Amino acid sequence: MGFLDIDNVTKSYGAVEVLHRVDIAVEEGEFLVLVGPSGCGKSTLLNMIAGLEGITSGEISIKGRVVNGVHPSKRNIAMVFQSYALYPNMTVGQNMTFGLEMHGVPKAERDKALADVAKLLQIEQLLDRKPGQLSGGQRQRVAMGRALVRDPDVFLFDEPLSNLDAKLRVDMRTEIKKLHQKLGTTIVYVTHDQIEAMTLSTRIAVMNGGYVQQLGTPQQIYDDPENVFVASFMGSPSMNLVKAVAHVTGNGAGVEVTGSDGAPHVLPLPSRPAGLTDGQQVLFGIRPEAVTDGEGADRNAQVLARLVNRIEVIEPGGADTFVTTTLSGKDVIARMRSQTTCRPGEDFELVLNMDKAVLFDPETEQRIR
Amino acid sequence: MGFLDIDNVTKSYGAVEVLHRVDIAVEEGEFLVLVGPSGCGKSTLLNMIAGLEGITSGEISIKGRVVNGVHPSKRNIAMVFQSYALYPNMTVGQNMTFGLEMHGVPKAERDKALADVAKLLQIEQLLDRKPGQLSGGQRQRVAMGRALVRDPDVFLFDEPLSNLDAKLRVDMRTEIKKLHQKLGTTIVYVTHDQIEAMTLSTRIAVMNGGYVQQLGTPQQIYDDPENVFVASFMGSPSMNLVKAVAHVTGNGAGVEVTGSDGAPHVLPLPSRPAGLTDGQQVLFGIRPEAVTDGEGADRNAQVLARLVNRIEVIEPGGADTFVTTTLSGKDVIARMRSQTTCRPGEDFELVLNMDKAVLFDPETEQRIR
Amino acid sequence: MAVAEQDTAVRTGRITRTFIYLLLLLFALFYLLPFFVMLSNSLKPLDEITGGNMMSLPREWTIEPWLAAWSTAQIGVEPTGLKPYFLNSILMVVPAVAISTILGALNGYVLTKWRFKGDNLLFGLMLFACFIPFQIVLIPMARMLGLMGLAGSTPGLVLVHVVYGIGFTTLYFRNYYAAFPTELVRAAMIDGAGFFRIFWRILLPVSGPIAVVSVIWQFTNIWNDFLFGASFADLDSMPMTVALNNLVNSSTGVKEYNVHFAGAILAALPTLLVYIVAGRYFVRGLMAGSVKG
Amino acid sequence: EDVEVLHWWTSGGEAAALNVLKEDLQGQGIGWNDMPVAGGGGEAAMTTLRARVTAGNAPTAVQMLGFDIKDWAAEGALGNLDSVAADGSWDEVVPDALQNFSKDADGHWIAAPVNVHSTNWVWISKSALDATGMEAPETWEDLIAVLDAMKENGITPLAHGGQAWQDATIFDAVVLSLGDDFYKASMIDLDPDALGGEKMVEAFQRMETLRGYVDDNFSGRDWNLASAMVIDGSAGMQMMGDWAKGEFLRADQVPGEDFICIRFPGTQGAVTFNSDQFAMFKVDEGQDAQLAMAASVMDPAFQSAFNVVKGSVPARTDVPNDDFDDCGKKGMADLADANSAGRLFGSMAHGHSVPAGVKNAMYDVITAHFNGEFSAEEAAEEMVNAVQSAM
Amino acid sequence: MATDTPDFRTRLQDWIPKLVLSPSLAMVLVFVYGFIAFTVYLSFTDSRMLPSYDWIGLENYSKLWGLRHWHTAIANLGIFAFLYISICTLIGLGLAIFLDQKIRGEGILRPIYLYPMALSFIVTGTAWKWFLDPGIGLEHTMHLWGWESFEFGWIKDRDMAIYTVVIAAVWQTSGFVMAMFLAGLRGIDNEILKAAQIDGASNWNLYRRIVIPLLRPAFLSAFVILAHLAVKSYDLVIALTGGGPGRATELPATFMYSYTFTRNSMGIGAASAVIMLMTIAAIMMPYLYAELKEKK
Ligand SMILES: Nc1ncnc2c1ncn2[C@@H]1O[C@H](COP(=O)(O)OP(=O)(O)OP(=O)(O)O)[C@@H](O)[C@H]1O
Ligand SMILES: Nc1ncnc2c1ncn2[C@@H]1O[C@H](COP(=O)(O)OP(=O)(O)OP(=O)(O)O)[C@@H](O)[C@H]1O
Ligand SMILES: [Mg+2]
Ligand SMILES: [Mg+2]
Repeated sequence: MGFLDIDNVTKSYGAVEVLHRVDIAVEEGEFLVLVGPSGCGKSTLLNMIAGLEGITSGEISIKGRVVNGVHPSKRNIAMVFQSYALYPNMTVGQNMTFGLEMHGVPKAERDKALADVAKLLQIEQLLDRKPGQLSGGQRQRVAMGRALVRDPDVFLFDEPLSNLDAKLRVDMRTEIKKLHQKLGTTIVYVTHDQIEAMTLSTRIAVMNGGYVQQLGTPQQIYDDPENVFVASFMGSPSMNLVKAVAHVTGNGAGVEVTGSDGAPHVLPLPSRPAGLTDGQQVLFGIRPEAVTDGEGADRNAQVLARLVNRIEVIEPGGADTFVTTTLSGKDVIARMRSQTTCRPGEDFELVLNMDKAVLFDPETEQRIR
Repeated sequence: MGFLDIDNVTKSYGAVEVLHRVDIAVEEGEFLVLVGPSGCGKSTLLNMIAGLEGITSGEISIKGRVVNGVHPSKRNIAMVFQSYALYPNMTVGQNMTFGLEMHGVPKAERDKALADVAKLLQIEQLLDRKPGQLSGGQRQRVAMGRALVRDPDVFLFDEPLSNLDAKLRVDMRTEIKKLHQKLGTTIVYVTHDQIEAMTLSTRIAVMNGGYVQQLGTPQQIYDDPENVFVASFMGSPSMNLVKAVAHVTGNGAGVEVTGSDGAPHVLPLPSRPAGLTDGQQVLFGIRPEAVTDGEGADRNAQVLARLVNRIEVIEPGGADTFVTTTLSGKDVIARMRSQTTCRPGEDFELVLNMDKAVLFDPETEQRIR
Repeated sequence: MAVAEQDTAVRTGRITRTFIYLLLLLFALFYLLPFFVMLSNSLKPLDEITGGNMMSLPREWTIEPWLAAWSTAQIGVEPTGLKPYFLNSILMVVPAVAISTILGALNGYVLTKWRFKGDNLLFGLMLFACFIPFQIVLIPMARMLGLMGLAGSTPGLVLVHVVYGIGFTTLYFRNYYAAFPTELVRAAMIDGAGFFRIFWRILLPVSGPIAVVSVIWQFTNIWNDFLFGASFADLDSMPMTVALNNLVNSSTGVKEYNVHFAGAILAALPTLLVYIVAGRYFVRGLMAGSVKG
Repeated sequence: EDVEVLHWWTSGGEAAALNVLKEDLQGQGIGWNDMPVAGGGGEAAMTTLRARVTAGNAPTAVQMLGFDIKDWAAEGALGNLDSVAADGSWDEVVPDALQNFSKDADGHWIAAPVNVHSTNWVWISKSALDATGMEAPETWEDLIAVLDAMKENGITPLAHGGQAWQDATIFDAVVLSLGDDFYKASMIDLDPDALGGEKMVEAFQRMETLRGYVDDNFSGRDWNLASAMVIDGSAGMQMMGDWAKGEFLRADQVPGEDFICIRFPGTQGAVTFNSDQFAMFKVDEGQDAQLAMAASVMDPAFQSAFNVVKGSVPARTDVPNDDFDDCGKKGMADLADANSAGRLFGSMAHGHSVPAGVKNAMYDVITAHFNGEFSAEEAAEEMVNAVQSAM
Repeated sequence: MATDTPDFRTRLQDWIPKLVLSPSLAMVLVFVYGFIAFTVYLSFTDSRMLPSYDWIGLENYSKLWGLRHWHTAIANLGIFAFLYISICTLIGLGLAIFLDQKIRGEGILRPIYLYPMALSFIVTGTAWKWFLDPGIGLEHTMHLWGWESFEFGWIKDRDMAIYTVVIAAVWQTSGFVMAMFLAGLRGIDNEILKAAQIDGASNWNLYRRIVIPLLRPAFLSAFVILAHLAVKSYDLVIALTGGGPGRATELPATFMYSYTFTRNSMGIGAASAVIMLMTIAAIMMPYLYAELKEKK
């Protein structure tokens, strides 16, 4: 039994079930990220934990106490909202201590808690301003401060960074990560940005259509996706998925793809998945960083496949250059070093790190292991 | 003389000058990105090109014709807005042909242009919908379609992707890039996202406080920043900048930084910048991807410096892992392979690719070459 | 080379602008004319009115009519002027406006932030109530007031005005609060604030613009009401408009038009004041709340 | 004890007159709660009254006209004044035509009449009349001659305000000028033959004739602005009830010198009247004050004092005429004569000949005709229809 | 296992909103819907001066529709409502558009346009009556100023008088409508206007094709407010023309009042009130429906 237990929880609006039997146990100090596309039910689940939405069936318990039907303010949770939800009429200080005030904490104690948290987040000089006078990043910090000051059992974050611009988002991400490492609190965090999910979490629940598709550590999710949805949702640029035909010979195996010249190429696999049969139609998945030029290829890889193919688009990204080519009629993105010598329209030798290859059944979209 | 000339252009609102003597010549078919933090004057400059803002002094000419004071509709430009600015009361088709209609293009021709562009953007099935019934990505596409259908001399984009979520943004980015490659039109594109700037542009103008800080190809801007602002603005995570002391010996040179143990380390430079003197205080800049573990280091680098240092935070990002450590009292982020073995709290050997090191004068913040 | 600068998204030429200014001024004249007629005639002696041109400025200026209207004109058997009724009106308007605005705010709050099954239907019922012609409620309302013991009293009038005002105030506040982020309410709930505390501490402080609209609307309507005032008031609760009507509308007596006009302007002063003082926020409030239809 | 009085006497002279009563009652230790609601010749006050009665909050005494009293009596809402009436022997001093409105169906006194306005007056500018060189008209033909002459002199012969009740006021007089019997049959008994007959057509034709002497600008004009036209000499005459005199007096005009008052030609000796009465409502407490007020209203001194100010004549026929001016004295004498000759008729225009519904139905036809919507024949026909549907 | 068993405080919190709403709801139910029911009932009785409870079926309705004035009133309402609504909208929209052009002195002009809304017609009726009166008002003044042929006597003209009512009504409310449109205009995204300019729309096309269609919600609000004011119009007519000349400016509201209160035909008055209510409902229902559906 975990610190926060989500036990077989279902949510329906009227006749529509928007969450289907969700089952997650969160340990104390864990950083669980719920990630998934818009409308998949992340916020709904988070709101149910917070007590802002009723639970249709199942149980949620915090520290072993079933909290179904308990008022949000009695659950000892704190929440940071996407829009920050700062009270526009109160100063930053008042915003942060409002919750304590509502819980009848005496002024002296409130002030102390406020001072501590303000120091921690380096927002001491902002305490007398109104939210309207703050920048996006500052608001975000205040919203976190408001949660921290309560010292709750569980922190809930609903896309707290999605209103920030790219640069600030990266900085705040690191800050949240540090905070978690420092305070060791239990966090449930919603985002639809998979990079955030990967960098922040200790565990990720990838959701889609009201189902938890996969629950695991970031590395499991990234390297070992259960199905096509998880594979393509996580990672940016996302995993290349191309139609291929399996070749199985004894213990060895490979996949056959069509190059840009229309000729078939067989790419060897490091081992033969048990579920693979010869001639089977598969989806061959490989991440962009596993498709490189010769120089950039991983020196420790067991199996590297080489393939000359036509280059279509080059997008220099500073640190890396993204190269688009075509396999089996589908765009494939390769991530290369910024010094790469390939040019659009030319043929170029690609190196594929087949250790990282994954195969899916095109029908069920499930992984072939 | 370029295709689009911005010649010594200044903009003032009342007494406040918000753009200072901007000078950019854009060639036909170029993809110029204006990038910079919020409020730096990007939109103002774009609006001046479009004719939506007056020009305080200087000249803008398109195809050799000075357009100061020419009505926006007479400049043969098209613009895509951040909010897309689709007319909510018209269908997609009407939205796209409104401009043609206003220019008195006959119906038959309009329909043909519409059909062509709709096909190009794959929005044929949306033509009869109202903008309210479209998803964010679809709206974006329609906004582009509206610009394309006019077949203008210059396309202006004002942060066209910033309302999309991360995943869609990446996809649309590639699409715009492809479109540019296919059509070869001249584009001026505003964004504050430096990744967009890097991947899309043929040239970038980095702006700050109304000044163009640097104008150059993405690779120039990334590898060869003129000043601290450009260096730290471009790249994500941004360039590490730590205080250091220059050591100059004959033709050789190095920078001395303080490790996490407090001890000084001298990092050798591949060559001696002419402007560097011994003992000079400098800002030593190095990009995260040039700080790695031994395995991940660039095999072609001339000078690699090694340094054992305490690791603070690990952020697995799927394809890469970001590692935070401290040099000269400042956080330094290293980008490592996802298989890296380092752990938070432990000492670890970092390898720095000193070919990529850049030095700045801490006073003037200008590059020391 | 510099071109004329304009921040407007829409540009207009010089001729067009001149035309626009002319038109706007012309309309200003149109709106001001009746007021001019009232004002100039209120400053004339009576014989100059009955015998002369009503559109002209006074030949002989006098403030007598104003003094008379305020303190000596005959309203009933006593020559009290409008003075005492002014207070009656204030005593009626202030609570009625306050109560209907607060109820409207609470209703809007419930209807947007604490939604429940059928809330839209309830709102529809309330909204339709705005459109009932007042003449038809006169008799049944009198009966109800009698049964409640409120007939002929200021509280009775306050009740009547509240009843027929909450439809509008609810509409205003509902539309306004609909745009107010629900997340704020949720945050306050998690912070431990209850229903009223959330309203009081979170919503009310930001309701300024729409409160202005609601207050202006209600104040104008209630202050200017005659029908209810005449039907449900006693002498000691009789509002200003009824007194003004008595001043203006005597049937077989002598008509002192100058006093009538002075009284009319006096009676309208509070509403004019409200419009001038709060009018600045009126468009803003409308923008924030009531135009989203 | 207090009385609460609902009335619409709010203009300066009226209120001052009423103040006489108030002070009289205060002398007896009875307080006066004033409840004035002006507008539309008492219409607004009647609406208020209905609301108050419905609310169970009826005033003690209410100023009322004609059939309204009978209607309220029929609702059983009015109190009984028989005791004071007996003490003051009202039966003897109040003209029968008035008593008709002051008593309920069973003959109990329910209201105390304050005044009698006679409505068949013509107010003529002396200078305008002198300019024609003619005498004050005595017959319809005389009247037309005078009006024609005035027209030739370049003034508006007839000052009139186009409001339904003003149109009807003239109509009353015109009908009466065609004979007492005709007036009684058509305006009081509502005999369809009379309403739609030859004489009615003639009455409407006379209205058309009079319409020819009214300026184009008459519609909606207040009656007192019409009076002002006579006063300043821009119009020759006005046909209006005796309250118009107040306007003349206030303009410092002297009866007989600056203006003269005559009965509508052809109605000499007959009087159409309207009478303000105080109807006494059934109340739970304060009956004594109510009765005292009724007694005071009927006190000859009050009747004299009030009517001198108001311009009307006392409802009692035994009040001394010392304080009245020429017109007032003539009015009192006319009233007494008409009463004794049986030529005192309730005014249709002022709600003393038919109930309000019928009155308004007649207004509709009269006004429509006066404004040219009907020919005389059509109007007579309409009259029958309107009256029938309003009954 | 369905386990939503809220604690007391949560359950209380569930009830408070409904409790807060209930007084308003109760008031509306009794004082509006109760009274409407009562009026409907009265319309089937032979009530004359005071309510009576003798059922006479549809007689009042047949009488009502037999009355010439009722037809006049209905026809007048048609003319009045149409002109009033369309002119107010036109002027309000025009003024709002003009005032939105960064006009100097907007701060002064706006209250001038708005103030008539603040005055009761008891107050302004007389002023208007005089102003429109050819003998003393505008026409007279024009004659004094030497424009002898000027004629403006509508208020005295049976066929035209209803238009003077329109003028005064427009005067009173068009400023308010202006404010609503102004608010609507200020809410339009600036980028859309920029886009239209780049698309080459002239100012005329910009407003005709883009801005005015975007003001739909403001149009709707304005229509609802104006429509109900038109149906309720009473003071205006009484103060300005008293329903005259003749009965030429009778409106349903004045008709209803006079039958109920001055003609002692409460039954017919109630019947006319029911017809008015039905008219209002017919106008409002689609609006309410749209309003409530959209917000779902
Ligand atoms: N009150 C409601 N009534 C009916 N359906 C609802 C309600 N609230 C949410 N939903 C539906 O529940 C589903 C999940 O919504 P939820 O807000 O949890 O998505 P999300 O994953 O948070 O998406 P986003 O990333 O856009 O915030 C959606 O399909 C939504 O339409
Ligand atoms: N109408 C105006 N009057 C005065 N100052 C203005 C006006 N419009 C813009 N500015 C100022 O000009 C500067 C540049 O604004 P601009 O909109 O071009 O910035 P930007 O780079 O587009 O920013 P963002 O990324 O936020 O869109 C800002 O400092 C802004 O405050
Ligand atoms: Mg969400
Ligand atoms: Mg911008």
